Amino acid sequence: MTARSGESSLEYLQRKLCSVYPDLCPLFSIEFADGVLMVPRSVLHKAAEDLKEIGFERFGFVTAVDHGDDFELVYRLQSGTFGVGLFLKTEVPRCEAVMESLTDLWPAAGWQEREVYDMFGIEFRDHPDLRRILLPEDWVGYPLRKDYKDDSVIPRPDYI
Amino acid sequence: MPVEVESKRPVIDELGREVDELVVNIGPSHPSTHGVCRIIAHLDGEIVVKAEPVIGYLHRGIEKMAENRTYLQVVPLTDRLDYVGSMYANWAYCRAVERLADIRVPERAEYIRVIVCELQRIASHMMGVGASGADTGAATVFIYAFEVRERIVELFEELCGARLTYNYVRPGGVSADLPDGWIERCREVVRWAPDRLLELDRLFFGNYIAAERMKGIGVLSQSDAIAWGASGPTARASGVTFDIRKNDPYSVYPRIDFRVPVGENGDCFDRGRVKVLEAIESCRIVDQALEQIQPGPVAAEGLPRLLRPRAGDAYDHIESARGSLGVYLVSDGSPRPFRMHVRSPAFCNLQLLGLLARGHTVSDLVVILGSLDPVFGEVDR
Amino acid sequence: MSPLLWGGLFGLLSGTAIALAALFGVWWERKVSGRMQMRFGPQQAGPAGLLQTLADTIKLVLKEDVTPAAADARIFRMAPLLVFAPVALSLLVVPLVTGWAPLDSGVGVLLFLAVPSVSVLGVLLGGWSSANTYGTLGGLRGAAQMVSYEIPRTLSVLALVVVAGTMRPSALMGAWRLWWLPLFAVAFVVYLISSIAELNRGPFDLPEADSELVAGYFVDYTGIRWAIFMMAEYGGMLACSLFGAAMFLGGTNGLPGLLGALVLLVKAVAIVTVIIWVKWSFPRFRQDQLMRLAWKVLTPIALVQLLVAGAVAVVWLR
Amino acid sequence: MALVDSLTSALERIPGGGIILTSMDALADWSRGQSLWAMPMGTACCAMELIAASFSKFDFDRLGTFPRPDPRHTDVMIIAGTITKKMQPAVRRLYDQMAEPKYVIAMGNCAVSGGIFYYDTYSVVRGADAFMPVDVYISGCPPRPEALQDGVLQLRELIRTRSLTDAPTYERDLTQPGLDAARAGSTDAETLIGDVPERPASGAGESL
Repeated sequence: MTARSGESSLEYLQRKLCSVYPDLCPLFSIEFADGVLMVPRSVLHKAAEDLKEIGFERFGFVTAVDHGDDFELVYRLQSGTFGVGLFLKTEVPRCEAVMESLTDLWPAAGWQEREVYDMFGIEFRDHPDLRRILLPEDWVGYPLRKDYKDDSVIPRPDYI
Repeated sequence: MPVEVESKRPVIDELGREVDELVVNIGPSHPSTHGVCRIIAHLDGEIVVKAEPVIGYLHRGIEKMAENRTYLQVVPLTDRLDYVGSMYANWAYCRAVERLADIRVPERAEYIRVIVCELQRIASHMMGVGASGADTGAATVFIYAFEVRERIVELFEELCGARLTYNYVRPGGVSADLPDGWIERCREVVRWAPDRLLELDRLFFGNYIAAERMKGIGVLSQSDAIAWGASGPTARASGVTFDIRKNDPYSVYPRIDFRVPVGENGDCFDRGRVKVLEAIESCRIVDQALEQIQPGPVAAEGLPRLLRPRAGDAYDHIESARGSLGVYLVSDGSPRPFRMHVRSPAFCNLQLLGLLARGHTVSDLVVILGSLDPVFGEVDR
Repeated sequence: MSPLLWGGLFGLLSGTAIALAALFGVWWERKVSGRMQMRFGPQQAGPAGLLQTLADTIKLVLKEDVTPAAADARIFRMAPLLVFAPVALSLLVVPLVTGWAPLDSGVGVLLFLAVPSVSVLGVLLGGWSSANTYGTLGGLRGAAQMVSYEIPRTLSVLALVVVAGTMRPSALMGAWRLWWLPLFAVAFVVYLISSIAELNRGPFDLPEADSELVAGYFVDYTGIRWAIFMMAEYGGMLACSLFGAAMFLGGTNGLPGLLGALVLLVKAVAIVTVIIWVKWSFPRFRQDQLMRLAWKVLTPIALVQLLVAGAVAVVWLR
Repeated sequence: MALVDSLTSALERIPGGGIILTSMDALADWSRGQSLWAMPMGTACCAMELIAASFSKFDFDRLGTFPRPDPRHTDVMIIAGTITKKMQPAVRRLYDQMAEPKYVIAMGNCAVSGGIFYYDTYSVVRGADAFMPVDVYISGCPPRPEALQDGVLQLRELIRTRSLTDAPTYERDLTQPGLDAARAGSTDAETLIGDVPERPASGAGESL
C-alpha cells in the first residue's frame, strides 16, 4: 500500500492502520496535526508492538500527565516510513500505577521509563533496572505529581 | 574528585581465573564528564567491564517550574536546558506553543530563527569537537574550536545582549529584529568559518594519534542506533539518514539547499567528523538564508500578553545540535502550561554509554563520552 | 675534601639548577603554549610574567601539606624525593663546558641512562600509596611506560657510543663531528621521543592523563610535595635536553668556557621548546598504542641505527 | 603549616621581627594572589563562561590563574552553576579535599542564591553559601568571563588585606550569612578577614 496523491502522511497512516489492525482504528484521532492513538492500559503493549510492526521503529519519549484520579501515559513513536510521529496514550489509575515496560521492544525506553518512575511513581513491570534516575536514591515522593508537597519549595509570588 | 577505592569483589574472567575488579568512580566532577555526570566504571586492568552512568546531578526541576510560569516566562527556563545551544530549546518550546495556540510566525522571523539556530549549531559542535579534543589530550584543538565559537557568540551578543542564555526566540517570532549591519557581519563570519573548520579538521581528525585513538572505538551499529533512540550526529555517524530538517521539514528549511553528512562506521571518529562537516554545512545554510531574508515583521501581530491556548496537548520537535529535541506541552486553558516535557536528545544518546564503552579501555571511555556530546542541563533538565 | 662534602656540594648545585630550570621551564612552557593558543600567557607577575613561577612556588611551599587518611603515609611522603633524586643525580654527568662535566666519569653515559630509571619506583609508589584508584592506575601506567622506553632510549645513545668509542660524556661531546648529524638523525628522533615518554610528558602523559585520571600518580599530593614532582619533571626535561644537545647536536662545538656553555644552553632550550610544542599539539596515546610504539617501532629502529653505527665504526673508521 | 604558625608567632615576639614578618606577609600574599589556580566546579551553564575565560579571547593565564581539575593542587574553587541537592555532597567533598589556604568564588546567580531556580523547584540548593564558605560572589546569569576575572582580582584584594598571622590554616568555620546578605552582595568578609576591607570584597558584577 502506498500513499495516494493529495493524501497527507497522517491520513495515509490512518488508512494503513485501519486496514492492518481494524481493532485499533476507532481509537485513532488527529489532534493538533498529530496522530493520537488512545488505547486501554491492557492492550498498550500489544498496540506498541503492532505499531512497531508497521513502521514505527523509533521510540521518541514516554512521559506522564497527572490528571488527578489517573495518570495519562504518553508515548511518542516516530516513523521513518510514514514520516510522522504518533502519540500512543493510555490512562493509568493513581491507586494502581503500574504499566508494562516497553523495554523489550525498544531498549531506548529504559531510561525514559525510569524517569517516569522517578517523577510520577508509575511502576513499569518487567523493567530490567527500575530505580530512581534523576533524583537521589533516598528521595521521598514523586515531584511531578500535582499533589507533591515539599517544605523546601518556595512558591513563586504571583505577579500576574 | 571524590575518589574511593570501593570494595573489590572477586570476578571470574573468561579463562576461569579469579581476578580483582577495580571499581573506579569517575565524576560527578571530572574534567572529561562534560558537566556533572558520574560514571561507575568496573575495570579489569585498564579494560572497562561495565560502565554505569549515574545522572541527575543537574536535575533542577525545570518541568515542574514551568507549571507555575506563564507561557512567556518559561522561555528563559528553556535557555538553561541545553546551555551549549540555548537557541534550540527556545525554538522547540516556541514551536510547541505556536502549535498549541495556533500562532502564525512571520516569514522574516522564521528566517532569523533558522539563521540563529544554524549559527548555534556551529557554536555547539565546536564545543563538542573541542571537548573531544581535550578528552584525547589535545587541549589546543579545544582552543582553536572555541575561536569559531567566540565569533558566533559575539554575533548573538549583538543580537540579544547575552553570550549564553539568549531568550531570543519567543512564541510568535523573535524578541528583536536584526541590528543594522548584522547581516554583513554574520555573512563575514560564515564565509570565514569554513576555512577555520577545515583547518580544525586537519589539525585534529587529520592527526595520526587522534585518528588512532578514535577509529573503531565505541562502534554503534545502525540498528542499535535506531533501537536505542539515538538521534542527531550520534545516529548519523552510524549511517542513519535521519534529520528532522529533511525528514519532517519545518520552518523555511525546504527552501534551502543543504546536505546532511552521514558517517559509515559509527565510531568516535565518525561522530566527531560528522559534527565538523555539519558545521561547514551550517555555514552554507546561513549564507543562503541571509540571501533570502526579506524585510518584514519579526513577531506575530496581535498576540496577547497572556497566552491562553485552548486545552489540549501538542508536541513539536526540531533538529538540535544533539539530535531531535522536542517539547511536549499540555494546556488546560489557563495561562500556564499544565505540563511540559522535554524530549532531550542528549538524555537518549547518553543511554548508549554503557553499551559502547564495554570492552574498551578507560582512556576510551572518556573519548566515547565526549563523542556522545552530552550537555547535562538537557540530560537532567 | 671528603666525598660526603663533594656529594653535598654537587647535590646543592644540581638542586639549584633544577629549581632554576623549573622556574624558567614552567614560565617558558606557559608562554610558548599561550602563543600557540593565541593567548599571551602569564603577564602580571613581574615583567612578562617572569616571576609567575616564583609566585607559584612560594604559594605551593606555603600550602597545607595533606596526607590522605587512607594513604601509606611513610611511602607517600618519600615518593616525591624518590622521583627527584635520580633526576638531580643524572644532571651531574652532563658536560656543560668543553671538556668538563661536574661528574665526568668514564661510565657517565651509562649513569645518565640508568639512574633515572629509579624514578619508576617513585612513580609507582607515589601512585600506589595514595590509596586512590586514579593514582594507582597512573602509577601502574607510569611504571610500564618508563620501563619500556628505557630500551629504545638506551639503544639510541648506544649508537653514539659505538662510533665515538667512549662513554665519558665530555669525550663523547668532543668527538662530535658534523657528519654525525645525518648519521644519527634517526637516533636523535628516537632519543627525543623516548625521552619525552620517560618524562611522562604529552603525548605520552598517560600516567598523569588530565582528562582520564585527573592527575594520575600525584593526584593526592599537595603543596611542596607536588612541587617536587613538578620540579623533577622540568629538571628531567632540562637534563634530557642538555644531554641530547651535548651528545647529538654537538654540544659546545668545542668553544671554550662560557661561550660554549651558552651555545649548549641555546640548543637545549631549542629542544625544550620542541618538547613543549609536541605536547601542546598532539593528542595523547592510549596505553596499548604506547607500548606498540615502544616495542614494535622505536626499538627496531634504534636497533637498525645501532647496526648502521656499528657498520660505520667497523668499516669506515678502522 | 604548623611551622609557619610557630615561626610567625616567634618572629612577632623578638624585636625587629615585625619587619621580617611584614615583608614575609607581603611576599606570601603576593604569591598567593598571583597564583590562584582554579578548581573549575562547572556544574551548569556558567561552566561555558568559565571555559571561555581561560581560552584565547580572555586568557585567564595572564592573571596566573589556570584551571586544574585536581582539588589537591588548586587554591580557589570556582563554583560555576546550579548546585542541586544531589550534587551538594560532591561539591562539599571536593572543597574539603582542597589544601589550605583555599578560597571559593561563587560564579553566577545560581551559585550565589539559586538565581532563576530560586522559586518553585524542589531540587536546587539556594546558593553555595548554604553549605560552604564563599569569599567572592559574582552576579550574572551567566557572568561574563571578564566578570569572573574581576572576581579573581577581588579575591587578590581580599588576600592582600589579610595578615599571615591571622590567616586561618585550619578549616574555616562554616558561616551562613543568610539569603538577604547574599542578595545584597555582601560577603562574610568580617568573619574572614578580621578587619573590613576598604572596598567591598564582592560586587564583581558591577564591572559589567
